[in-house]
Amino acid sequence: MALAFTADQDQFRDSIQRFMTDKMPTTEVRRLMAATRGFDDETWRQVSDQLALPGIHIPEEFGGAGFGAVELSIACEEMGRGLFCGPFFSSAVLSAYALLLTGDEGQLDHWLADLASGTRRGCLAITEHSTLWQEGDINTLAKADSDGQIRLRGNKRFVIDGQTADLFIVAARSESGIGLYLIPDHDPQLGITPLDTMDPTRKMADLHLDDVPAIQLTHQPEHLLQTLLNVACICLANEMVGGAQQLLQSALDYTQLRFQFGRSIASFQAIKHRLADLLLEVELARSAAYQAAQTLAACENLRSLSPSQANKLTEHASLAKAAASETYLQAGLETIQLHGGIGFTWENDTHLWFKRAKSSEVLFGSPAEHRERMLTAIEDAATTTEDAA
Amino acid sequence: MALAFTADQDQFRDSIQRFMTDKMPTTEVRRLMAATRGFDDETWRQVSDQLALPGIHIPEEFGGAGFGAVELSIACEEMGRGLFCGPFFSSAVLSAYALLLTGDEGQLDHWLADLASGTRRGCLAITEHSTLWQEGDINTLAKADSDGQIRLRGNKRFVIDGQTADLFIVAARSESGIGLYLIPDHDPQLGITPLDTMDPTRKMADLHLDDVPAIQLTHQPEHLLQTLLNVACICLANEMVGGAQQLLQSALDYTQLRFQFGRSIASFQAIKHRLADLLLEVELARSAAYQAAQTLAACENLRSLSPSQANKLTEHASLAKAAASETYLQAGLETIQLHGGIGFTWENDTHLWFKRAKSSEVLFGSPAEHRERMLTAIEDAATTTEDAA
Amino acid sequence: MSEHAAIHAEVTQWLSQHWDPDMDLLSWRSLVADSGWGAPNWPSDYYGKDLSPQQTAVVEQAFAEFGAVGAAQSGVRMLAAVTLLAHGSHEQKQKYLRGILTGEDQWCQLFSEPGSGSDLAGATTRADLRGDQWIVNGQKVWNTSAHHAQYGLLLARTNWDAPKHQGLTYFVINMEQPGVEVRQLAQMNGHASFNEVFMTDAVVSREDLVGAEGGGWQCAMTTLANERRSFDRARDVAGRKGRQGKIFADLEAEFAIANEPYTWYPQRAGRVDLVMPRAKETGAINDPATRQDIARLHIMAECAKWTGDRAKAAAKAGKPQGPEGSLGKLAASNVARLASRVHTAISGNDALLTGQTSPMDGLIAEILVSTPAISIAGGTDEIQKNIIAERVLGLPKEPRFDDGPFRDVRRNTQAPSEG
Amino acid sequence: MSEHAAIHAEVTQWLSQHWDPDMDLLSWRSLVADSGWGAPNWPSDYYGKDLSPQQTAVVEQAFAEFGAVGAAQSGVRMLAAVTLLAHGSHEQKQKYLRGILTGEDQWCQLFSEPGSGSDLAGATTRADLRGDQWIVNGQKVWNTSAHHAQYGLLLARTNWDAPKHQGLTYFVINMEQPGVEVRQLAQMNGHASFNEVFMTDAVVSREDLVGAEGGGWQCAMTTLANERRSFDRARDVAGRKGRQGKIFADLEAEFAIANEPYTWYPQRAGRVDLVMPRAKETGAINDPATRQDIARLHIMAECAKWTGDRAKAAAKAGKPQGPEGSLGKLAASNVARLASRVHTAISGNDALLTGQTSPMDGLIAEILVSTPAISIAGGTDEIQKNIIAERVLGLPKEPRFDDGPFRDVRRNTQAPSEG
Repeated sequence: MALAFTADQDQFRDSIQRFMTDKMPTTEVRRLMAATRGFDDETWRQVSDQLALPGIHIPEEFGGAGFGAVELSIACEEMGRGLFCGPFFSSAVLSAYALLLTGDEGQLDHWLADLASGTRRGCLAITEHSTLWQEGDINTLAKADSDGQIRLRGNKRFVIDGQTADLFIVAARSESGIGLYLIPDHDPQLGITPLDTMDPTRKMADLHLDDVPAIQLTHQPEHLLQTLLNVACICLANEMVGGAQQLLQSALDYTQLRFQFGRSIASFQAIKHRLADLLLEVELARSAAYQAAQTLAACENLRSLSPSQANKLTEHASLAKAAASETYLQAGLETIQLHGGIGFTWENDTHLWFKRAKSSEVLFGSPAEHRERMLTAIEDAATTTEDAA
Repeated sequence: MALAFTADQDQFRDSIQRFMTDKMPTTEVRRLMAATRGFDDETWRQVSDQLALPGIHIPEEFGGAGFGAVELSIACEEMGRGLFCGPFFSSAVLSAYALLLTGDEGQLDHWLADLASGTRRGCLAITEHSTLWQEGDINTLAKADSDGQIRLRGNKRFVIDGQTADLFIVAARSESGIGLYLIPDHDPQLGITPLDTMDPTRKMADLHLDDVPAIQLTHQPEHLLQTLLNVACICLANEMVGGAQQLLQSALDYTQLRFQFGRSIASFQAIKHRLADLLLEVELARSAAYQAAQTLAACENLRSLSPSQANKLTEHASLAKAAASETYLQAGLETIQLHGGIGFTWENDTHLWFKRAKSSEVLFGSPAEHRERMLTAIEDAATTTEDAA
Repeated sequence: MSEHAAIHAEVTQWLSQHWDPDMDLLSWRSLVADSGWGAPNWPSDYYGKDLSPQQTAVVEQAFAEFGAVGAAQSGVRMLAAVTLLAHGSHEQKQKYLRGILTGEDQWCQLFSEPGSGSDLAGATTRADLRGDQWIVNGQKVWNTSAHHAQYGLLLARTNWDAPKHQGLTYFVINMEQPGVEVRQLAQMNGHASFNEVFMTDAVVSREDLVGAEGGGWQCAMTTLANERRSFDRARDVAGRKGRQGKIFADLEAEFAIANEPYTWYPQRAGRVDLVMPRAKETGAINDPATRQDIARLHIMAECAKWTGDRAKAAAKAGKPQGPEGSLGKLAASNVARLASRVHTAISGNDALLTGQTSPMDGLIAEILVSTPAISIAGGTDEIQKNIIAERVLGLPKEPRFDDGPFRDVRRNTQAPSEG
Repeated sequence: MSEHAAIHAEVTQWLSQHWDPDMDLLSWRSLVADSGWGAPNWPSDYYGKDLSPQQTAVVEQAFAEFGAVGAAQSGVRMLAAVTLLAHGSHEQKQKYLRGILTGEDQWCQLFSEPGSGSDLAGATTRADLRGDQWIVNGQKVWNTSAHHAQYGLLLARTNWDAPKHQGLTYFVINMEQPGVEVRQLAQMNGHASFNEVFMTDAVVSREDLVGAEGGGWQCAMTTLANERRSFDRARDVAGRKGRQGKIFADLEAEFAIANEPYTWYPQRAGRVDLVMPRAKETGAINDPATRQDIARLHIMAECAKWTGDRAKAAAKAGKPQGPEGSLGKLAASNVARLASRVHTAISGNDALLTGQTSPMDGLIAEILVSTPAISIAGGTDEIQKNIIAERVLGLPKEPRFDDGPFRDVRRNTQAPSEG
């Protein structure tokens, strides 16, 4: 498996970096995080039209660029580095993969193209209580009413960009088990409660579904929710690595600029060694995130994964999520500490990444939960191979 | 609760320190650890006669000095600092407390005095599989044979000084539950297998009991095994703190003596900060060990502990054991590292303490097991108080 | 009857004649200040009675037993008084001490600068003598209650050719003048406990130079040495809350203002007290991995507490202070850091919530965004470790790169250009 | 037919004429050495054929395909050859290179000293010219296979007035002389992989000074730069084990001796491979807290492996090396340290056992007493972090206290007195 990027991929990364530097300085991040809407339509249009990012991993037949998980993870990493404020993760990552996994031809033609072009912004509503998307946790019900219209009833929590999305994909339970359902637009029966969180750069909302009419997405592949969780964790891990890198860089810049006792504080050995330790942390987490993206890219058909593919994907997704979470948090704490008092002020930018690190740490499950999930996947893989033997 | 030592206690500590410096230099430790017997009779006689340490905590009526758990813990700390090789822990701590908890007047008169004077050396055999001395783990059976002689049948593991003791106290199961039984001397039915371990300064043996005739110790107080485990953990914690202090001191001495790049390596800030962190570790563990000894000393009657006393004793014993284990190991690793290559050689003394740290870490249960045990005790205390309310 | 009993009787007698809880706080404290009972350990020339610390304790005891309010003492006021008594001129003592005891005047400390945090002696705020006035230019930061202070204790550089510690001078500056601008400084947790103070051609009269020109560092040391003590006083005041009478209402109002910057400090320390209740409430107490972390935290917190107890016990027994006395701040940082992790593990996603649906009304989230401050405020962990390594363990000091004339010392650029 | 094919054919032809697995190793290697095929990239004047690295690879390929044994190369021998080829005199090359290729001569490295470990250039072993001979006094340490070496690569101080790096000179010393005493150095894990070498008026002829007097540091750099490569060779040899014929018996015997010091290295690295099997065997796999530690270790080990893979992939793609290339050693220390903890948690009391009843015949215990070496050997973690901070992150270097004449540099006292 190639863990080096191609020249094209490096160029692709550079173009996103340039865009972020240009369009998403922290002044803009601060402006957007203070607004309830949380993103800028013009910027989103440019991300969609100039960079074509929302469709980067979507097959060309459905209006995407036809690249794969590696390119998507590069986009996530750079957006994490620059704290991109916009519905990329909710729409391009979560919603697009949800459709790819469950939509039939017609549904993909109809909806996926809109996500690829960025003209619609989807959100994915799965979490109710547990954050690991266990099927048993899904209590939202999908029932057909007298005139055959499917209606959803239940509550969803921590839906990313739920307050601004115009397309909702919801996991619900019916006689035929757990499936995904699509709500094409806002609806009087759909209650949306924006959440106040410590991380205003990533907007979230609770959904209250009171018999909301919905379209059933046709396919219910095996491992549906777990595959979606794996995709979410892999993309988030790459986003976190980008953020951790940014924190490390700002710690390096500041400690070399900051003079105390007649010398830059970066010349104090205790600080040098901690920065070396932090570099190691970040590079290790980076390897995990890159490897996980490669593993995802290697799954030619996510709808029918072999047991070994499914186990490996889960192992690497949870591994990357756990590693990146610990590293991002560590980077946040160290970078605040190395800034001293100024690092604890609102005007200093460090806390923007620190808070993203905290919210990413618990999103989609805690590091401890993912360590356990990873180990279980390893054990399952062992038993299945034993059975095979 | 007074966490400062009295002038008498400080003097007592000094006298032990002087004795250890004089009689237990590492040349002597190395001589004794290389021998199967593992201790020197003359030194043991002096510890018993000059310092009267084996009976320090034993009531005067039974030939002891009549002091308490605090004085005993001081002795343990200083022996840990100097890596004392001898049957103090097995006989004076474990066996004496076992008798104190279970012996009737006659039995105490007969046996405890011999332990107090050091003329007999007892050992305590409880562990079979689990290291937390759960009653359910005791499968050694005590049965009376046709002529009413009680006989013990089973296997015991990791019995400290089992190969040199001349008095054996064994936990066994009978119709009346778990009790302690005394084997007054070597016996053909008693098989003793010395163990080879990485820590030759603390000798251990497995016992094979093949219908060995034994005397039943009369009393079976509630929490018998758990109280014994608490005593063992508290004394071991104090021993470990002494060892950790010795390691810290040698790291401080060496790094200030050692010059590289024209400066003592103790002048490198990264090393200064790690030594500061290690000092913090050691002082925190010291507080835990001292507090636990105080808690033990505050139990006026170990045979009948109130539920709150029992819970507090367990909480502090396990807390101290977990804290001291982690600290001692950390001190060992850091001290080897700060010595560089020489610290990994056999001729350098650091590994003697490092190996004692490793063996102490797992003896009587791992840090993780004791963290769990501590938390359970805290919860039990809470529920009992709620019941009371 | 013993001397102490005599003092106790005299004070009680005086109180029974003058104490009236329905007086307003200022009038009462004016009485107290002029009586000398407000600061009996101070010289009798300056609102005191030349009493010893022991005798002073008797007076305070008498006030407490009588339930009467004493002189205003909390906060930076006391630091100003102690410093002026030690280094101030006769005129300065006469001019400022009474307003300190009556509580009329609020004071603030103007030491730290953006460019000199850990390195206080590296201050680059400059004071230049023009005729009869010192003209002050520069910026200070981390100034608690500067936004409602009448006077500031200012450390400024008056000599750029002397080594850093010898070029500093200590002034009393009037905060209510056009040259002084105070801005509140918001923190990442949304609170604003501190201020920035910008001085642009601010004016200090020659009479307000404290101690000797170039002797500012010694004065500052006196101020800092008394910092902790002053906060203990603040707690005493808190102890008197809830009594009836206008005077107590005034007192509570005063205390509320004085305490406002510190409401988030418990969260900064990690709120270990909330761990078990939250763990039971959320059911996290049943997760074996989380239990290990909870246990680790409990162990660390208990050990830190007992280490402090050992230090107190040793002091009480009149023993020389051991290392245990110097480790509290570092231990507190570790406890808070771990507590923040444990609270996150316990509350999961909910830990992020700050709105109505949030656990404990956003308190958990406030812990997570406040704990990073504890290892920085009042001396970073790095400085603490230097101090422990050098003063407690006796390890070699860091090599110096900042001796010699201050103008040649490399430093941060945000300081104003040198003259 | 291409040039490479031609070389391949020529070598194969030569081998088919001379190769005989029933020869003894030394005779065969003498043939190989004299033929020039033993070190084809060396100059033709010195047992080589002036071939390029690519061409040399073809030769080695041909030897491998033919299943023939090549020249002796493993261990310090190669370091000696590379250094002599780069800095040695014509006479030195003629005298030593053949014995290196035939394997007659064992070599050892005499650089580190008790007083200069991390600080190699601080060596205080002295060499003084008396008439035609250099008289050497001092002690070296960490000398692998010095106990059966004929020659040593010696770094000694010949000028005490020059700065530390300029006062060193590089020699070839004959180990088989009365002035040289070699003692095996036992480690805390019971193995003895290294030696101490004591030199008392040991003699080195003027002809055996390598490079220039005072130029020892440059020569030593050449030696160290090739250290890693030589161990790769050692592994090649291992690859040829298990074939029939006297020559392979000799080869295995040679390799067994060469490899003896390294048998505990896998345990030093923590034996992550044994964690899951042991956890299942003991049932520790069912303990949720232990599972967290096992998972942490798996994550760290996988990330370290993948980080190495990234470095290789980048190199393969011809990209400039990123930080990922410099972190392997530090990562390995962390992995080994954690692995030791996890093995302890898994095996509990049994982890201590070393006798018959011990798990895996004492292997687990050997892990616990061997892992402390990995963060020290071949450059301590502290040195690694300095290198990463200064060379990878570009942070300021440590201030120097050891420039100026070496005799004035503060250093350890166990060194011999200066002349």
